[in-house]
Amino acid sequence: MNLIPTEEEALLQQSARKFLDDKASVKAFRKLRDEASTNGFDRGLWREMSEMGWAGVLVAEDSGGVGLGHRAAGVLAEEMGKTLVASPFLSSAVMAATALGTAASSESAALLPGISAGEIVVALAVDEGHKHDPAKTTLHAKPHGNGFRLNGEKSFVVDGHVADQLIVAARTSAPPTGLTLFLVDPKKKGVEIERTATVDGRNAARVRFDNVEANGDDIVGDIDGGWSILERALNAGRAALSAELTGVAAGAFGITNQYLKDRTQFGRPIGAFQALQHRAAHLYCEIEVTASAVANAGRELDRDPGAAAGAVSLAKARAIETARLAVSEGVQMHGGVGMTDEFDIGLYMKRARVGTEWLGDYAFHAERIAELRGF
Amino acid sequence: MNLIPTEEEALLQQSARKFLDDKASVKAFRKLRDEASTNGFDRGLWREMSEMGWAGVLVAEDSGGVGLGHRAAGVLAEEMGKTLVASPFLSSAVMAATALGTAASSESAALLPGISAGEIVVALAVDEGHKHDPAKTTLHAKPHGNGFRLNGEKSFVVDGHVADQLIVAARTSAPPTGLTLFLVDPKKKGVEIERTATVDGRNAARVRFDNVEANGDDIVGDIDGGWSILERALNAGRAALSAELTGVAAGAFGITNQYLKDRTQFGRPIGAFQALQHRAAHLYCEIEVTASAVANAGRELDRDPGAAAGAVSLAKARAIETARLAVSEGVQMHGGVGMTDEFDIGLYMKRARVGTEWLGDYAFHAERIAELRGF
Amino acid sequence: MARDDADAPGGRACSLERLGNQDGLSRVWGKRMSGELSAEDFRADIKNWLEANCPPAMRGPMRDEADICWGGRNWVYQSHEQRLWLERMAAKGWTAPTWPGAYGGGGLDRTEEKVLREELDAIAARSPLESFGLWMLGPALLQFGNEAQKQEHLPKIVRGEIRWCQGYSEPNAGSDLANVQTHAEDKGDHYLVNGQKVWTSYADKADWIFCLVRTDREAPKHRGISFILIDMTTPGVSTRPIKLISGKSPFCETFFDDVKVPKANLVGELNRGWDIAKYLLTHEREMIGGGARGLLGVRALGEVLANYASDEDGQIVDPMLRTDAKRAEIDTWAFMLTLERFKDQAKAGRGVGDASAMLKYYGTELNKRRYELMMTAAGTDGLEWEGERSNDGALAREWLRTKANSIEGGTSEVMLGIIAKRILELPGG
Amino acid sequence: MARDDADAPGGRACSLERLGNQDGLSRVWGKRMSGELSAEDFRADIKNWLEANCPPAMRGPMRDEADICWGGRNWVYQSHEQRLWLERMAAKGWTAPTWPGAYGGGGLDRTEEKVLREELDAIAARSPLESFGLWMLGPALLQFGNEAQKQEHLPKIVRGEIRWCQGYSEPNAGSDLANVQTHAEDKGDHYLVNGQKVWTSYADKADWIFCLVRTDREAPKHRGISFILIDMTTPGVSTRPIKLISGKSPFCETFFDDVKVPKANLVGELNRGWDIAKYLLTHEREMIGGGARGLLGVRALGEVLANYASDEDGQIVDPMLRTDAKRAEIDTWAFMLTLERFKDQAKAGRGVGDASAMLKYYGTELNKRRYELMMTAAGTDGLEWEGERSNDGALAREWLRTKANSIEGGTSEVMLGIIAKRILELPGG
Repeated sequence: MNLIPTEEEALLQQSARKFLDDKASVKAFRKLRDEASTNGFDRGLWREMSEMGWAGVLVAEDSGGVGLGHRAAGVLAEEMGKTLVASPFLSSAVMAATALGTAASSESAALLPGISAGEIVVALAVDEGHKHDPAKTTLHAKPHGNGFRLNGEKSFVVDGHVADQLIVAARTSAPPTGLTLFLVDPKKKGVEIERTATVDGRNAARVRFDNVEANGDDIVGDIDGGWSILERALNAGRAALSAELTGVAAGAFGITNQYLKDRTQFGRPIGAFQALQHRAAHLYCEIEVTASAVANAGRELDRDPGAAAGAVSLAKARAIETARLAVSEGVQMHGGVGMTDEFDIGLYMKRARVGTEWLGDYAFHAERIAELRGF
Repeated sequence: MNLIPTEEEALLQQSARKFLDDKASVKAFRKLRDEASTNGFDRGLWREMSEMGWAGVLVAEDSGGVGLGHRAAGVLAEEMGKTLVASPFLSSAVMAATALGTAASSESAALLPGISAGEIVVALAVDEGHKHDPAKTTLHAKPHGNGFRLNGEKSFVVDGHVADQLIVAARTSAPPTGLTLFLVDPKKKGVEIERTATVDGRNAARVRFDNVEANGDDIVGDIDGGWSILERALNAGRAALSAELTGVAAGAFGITNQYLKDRTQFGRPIGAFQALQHRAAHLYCEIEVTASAVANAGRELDRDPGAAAGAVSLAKARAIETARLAVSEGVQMHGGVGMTDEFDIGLYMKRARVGTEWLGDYAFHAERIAELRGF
Repeated sequence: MARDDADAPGGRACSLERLGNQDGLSRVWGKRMSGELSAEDFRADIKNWLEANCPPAMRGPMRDEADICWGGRNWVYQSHEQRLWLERMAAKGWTAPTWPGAYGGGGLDRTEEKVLREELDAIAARSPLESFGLWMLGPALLQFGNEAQKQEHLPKIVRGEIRWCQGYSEPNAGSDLANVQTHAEDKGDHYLVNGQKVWTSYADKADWIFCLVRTDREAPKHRGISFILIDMTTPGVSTRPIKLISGKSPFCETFFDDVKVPKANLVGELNRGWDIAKYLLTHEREMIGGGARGLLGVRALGEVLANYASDEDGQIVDPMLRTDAKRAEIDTWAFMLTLERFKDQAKAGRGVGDASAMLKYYGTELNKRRYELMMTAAGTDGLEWEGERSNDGALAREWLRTKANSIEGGTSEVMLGIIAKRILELPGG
Repeated sequence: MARDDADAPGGRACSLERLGNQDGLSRVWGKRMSGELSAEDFRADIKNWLEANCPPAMRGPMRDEADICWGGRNWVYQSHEQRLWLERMAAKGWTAPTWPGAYGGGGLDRTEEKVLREELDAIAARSPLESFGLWMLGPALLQFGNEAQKQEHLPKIVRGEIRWCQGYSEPNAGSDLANVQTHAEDKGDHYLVNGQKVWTSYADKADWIFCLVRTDREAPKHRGISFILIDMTTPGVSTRPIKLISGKSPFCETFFDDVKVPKANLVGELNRGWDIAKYLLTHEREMIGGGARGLLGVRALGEVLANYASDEDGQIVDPMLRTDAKRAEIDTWAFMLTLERFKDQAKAGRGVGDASAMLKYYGTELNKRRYELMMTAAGTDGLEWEGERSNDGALAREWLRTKANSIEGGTSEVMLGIIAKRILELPGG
């Protein structure tokens, strides 16, 4: 497994960086936040990103995508993380596209061109309660007539408030794996969506299902066969989110390292103080070590997505801790101004916090690794 | 609860320090170690310490002791820790004396004058296997004729190889608390003692019991009533060991702080480098915070020994982590010479390691606290 | 931010005040002999007085910042009871229990003050008044002010009539506080002040500000600073709130543009303001370090864990969170004992001194750790930023607020430097 | 200690050698085109050769240091097979697979070397030879030596005939290595060397030493140092072992008392020895950082945990130990991937350069953490220092040995400084 970027990935990275610096700097995100955009992202920007193929990075070419794979998705996510770009990339282009592509039914496949064109947003409704734990899904789909009725509540459905379709994980047989995925139009009767503003200036929805009707055509994959599709989609999302968090860490570290050079106290740049130097150097090491785990997760998903769970959890666990350290050190090293809304470092701290919880926290992924390793 | 030293304690501390600097410096310990003393301590020194009342610090005056209490025992242990004094203080004067004093039978009480005179050494045989966990005691005493027969094996019996008497925790009824304590003469038939040299230049014994006979007079306390006596004795030992570890941390920190001032590299004392300054300052804080917990444990034991378990576990947990940090930083800051046997810092590291395991490690005490706190 | 500490939620501010007066330095202003009045009588008197005078609405913990009474010219009392409680306590001098009666204080000694505190706690009485006047300026004036200044300012602080703020930090004087550039030019009968302060807490609501200003530009930087008092209504004073990452604005930038300040407003000696600053910084550090305890009151780690992360028996379900919680609990308990120990030391007449840097450093870092665990326990619920369910993101905003703990009042790095140099006596770089 | 790395248990030394040759810097000495011989043929040839030539006794992991073959004039082979294995491998040049055949090396390119390594691993073949000559001096001579020096020294290193040690550190030149004071005075046809080295690993067993010596006392300290080779049998050279906290003595003090060294023994330019030192330090850091991986082989964390701390299903019983083990396992895995990544980078022709400081820092600190966990798992069993049961305190001694990881070869503090200044480009203090 080669862990350094291919030539193609290096070019992708460079072009993404250039585009984002032009169109999606932290300033652009700040503007979006200050305008309290109800979308939570810039539809025009997302269209442009999609035109470059980003929304189709995991969609096969015959479904309108570019099919570059998970490592490439990670490269994009990392660059987006660096300037805190808000978009439905993770929810729709990574997770929903993976679920629909894995299911490979005609109904599912029909949505892929729209996703990769950035024309429709599809969101995954998995979490219930306040911690990510798909095995504990209780929202249930019970047979009713020729179809099903869904009842229950989902939380933290990222981009759920703007989604054109929801992929809903429902309990249809015994825990943990007895799940079925349903495609649900959020405008359907019985679906109630509550937008919640989150600390990072974005949104996640709570979605309540009250006798929502679904039929066989709405099933993504097979009845009771949702678990493996869901795992694929979640692992794709976790790997990309790990990459984004690594970008968040690198972005936070970048502005902090610059601040260390610019800010003067006691007659010299604060970056000349050895205690700060050593902490900055340690942080650099953590980011580098995490970058390896993130690259590896993408490679493993591209190689064999069914065998990549450990590598993905490793990336997410490392990315969480690294981002946390980067933003904590970033705020502390900025001193007072780090606490002001005017400086960007706080925005990184907020996004890191959301990325920490979303799709499984450190303990969740550490436990998965321990189980895989047999201790 | 007043956490600063009383006038009496301050005087005790000063006189102990003076005595130990004269007679029991690290140099003296090193000599003992290099001579591979089979006792593991200096009997003459122990006699002198006993004459000053140290061996009787927890023994009531009518049993020949001075009865100063647990906080005072902690003051002595801390001072001993600073120069790595080897003695049966913890095993005999703290733990055995507490067990025998708590049991308060005439047979038990008969040993107390000898203990407080430093004439006899009594050791506690509790551990089995490689981790401290009295609730899992399996060595058993089964009724036989008018008495009992003991079968099983004890490990890490500190000072067991020189003990005149052993107090043995034996299973006589259901776990966890169904224990009885027996006083066993190690010369008895069926007792086999194996001295093991430990990393800190001291000793602990493995003791095997093969149909060792005991009778009612040998019982310390009551049949099946050993648990609460044992807990008292162990808590007394844990508190004193915490104090010793705090002394070890302070001693290691003291020589390290001096080294930071003396050692020159790059044209200035290494203690002028800010990264080392901040780490030294952090270590100072940890030692101070631990000292509070240690003082509190002694006070709580003096106030109500039956209600002091949480305070004692707090002291042990904090002392373990603090000593570990102090010796790790100490060796690292000494650089290469810190790895040589010639410098003292390694001796502190070794003793800290033993103190970490003995009478319960961090996880053991943290769990006790969590249970007491109800989480 | 490097110097301020006012953006405190209710319980914390409450605790600041408490610790500030109880620990303080080892100065005892009240000289009353404990023999004058027996301890039991004293306690009974207080108990009776409180029973009669503390309105029921002023009992029970503060729910949020809005419950804090800051006083001042423009104060709008939250309720009739709030006003009544302040007036009654102020009349006894018990808003500043240990200050001399001559300046409106309670004139209590430390033992009596402790009894008062215990009885207030016993009925869960709210603090009648919080202020920088009580915490900072009062102690400074008692130590360094002249008689006229004490007479003029202390009674108004005790009664909550004047609200003070602190003008220490500047854009280029954060950790390097002695680098203050705000200039006070000697104009004969007055100083002409020009410059800018930052992290002036609640300056937009304060009546007066105490300031460090440069009065000698030629002297070594610590020797050209003076401590002066400025009425915020003086022409040329303006303020602008600073929005924080928590979304709140408890701090301001404060600008001085040709502000005329009477010479009588100089506290202590000209060019010796740094002595006062150092005195107050030590004082402040003890209060902030102790603040970790106050925060425990507002939002207990155990409570959050119990709500979000525990099974029916109260055991934390996630083993990793439980492990981390154990460690935090152990360090918190040991830190609280350390606060106790230093209180005992102060009571014994030995000051806390530079060890206050340790309390400040350790307490604030610990508090940040605790809030990280709370956020982990709360999971995605803790990410909400608006709306009723999350009380407008209260936990997230508190969590963000804790990040300032290790910056305001002197950064952790400054504290470690103080410990290294003054306690460990390590050589200068 | 600040510079040496020889006191390595078998597997670690083995891994050092492996990483040293495989990672190295991005220099490829072997120029053979991969097209010359198809990869499959090459692999088959090696497989057959190994099958025929690797004695069965030389397969399977080394059990302890005694199994390592260091070679040299005074080497006493542990067994006939050990001698045979070395001679056969040396004859192929495969003790130094990538060195040019002209100097006795294997002349393999990196791809071929990888195949060789894989096939050696496949039969668990022991390393036939470990030495500072292979790890350090050889690469230095290939880069900086003249033709005569290469011809003279490299073949003897390949064949294990001469055992080298390293003379870098001095009592006052640890982290500040450029402060070396051992002096080489120009005496026309020779240098007269006087001074003292410390942390010369196995100097009491070595035949030759490569040394940093001062040849110009007036120049700036980095510009007056030269790199010379000294035969340890020269009159005036003496050694004294240093006893470590682990109870072992792998290092010596080495004294030079009017030692005459021929001028031909100067490597590279006079007064430019620091360039060679820097080159080797980077090289060494990569090896030591990578050493964390080798140690995994000798004493796997998982194995110790399984032996001491796990229930029948293999789950670690203590929840806190399990939490800490998870964290260590996560960081170890990620670090190993980082080693892979830098290997890939080196293979791609981009050097590792200053990032080797990161590998060294991170790997050694991690290894210390891992051994702390092993000691916790082993409990009181891990405290034993003598006797058969504990294999004479093997775990405790290894644990103590790891404490040197973050000191030898440049302390963690030096590594962090390198990262801060050279990678992050933070300003000088």
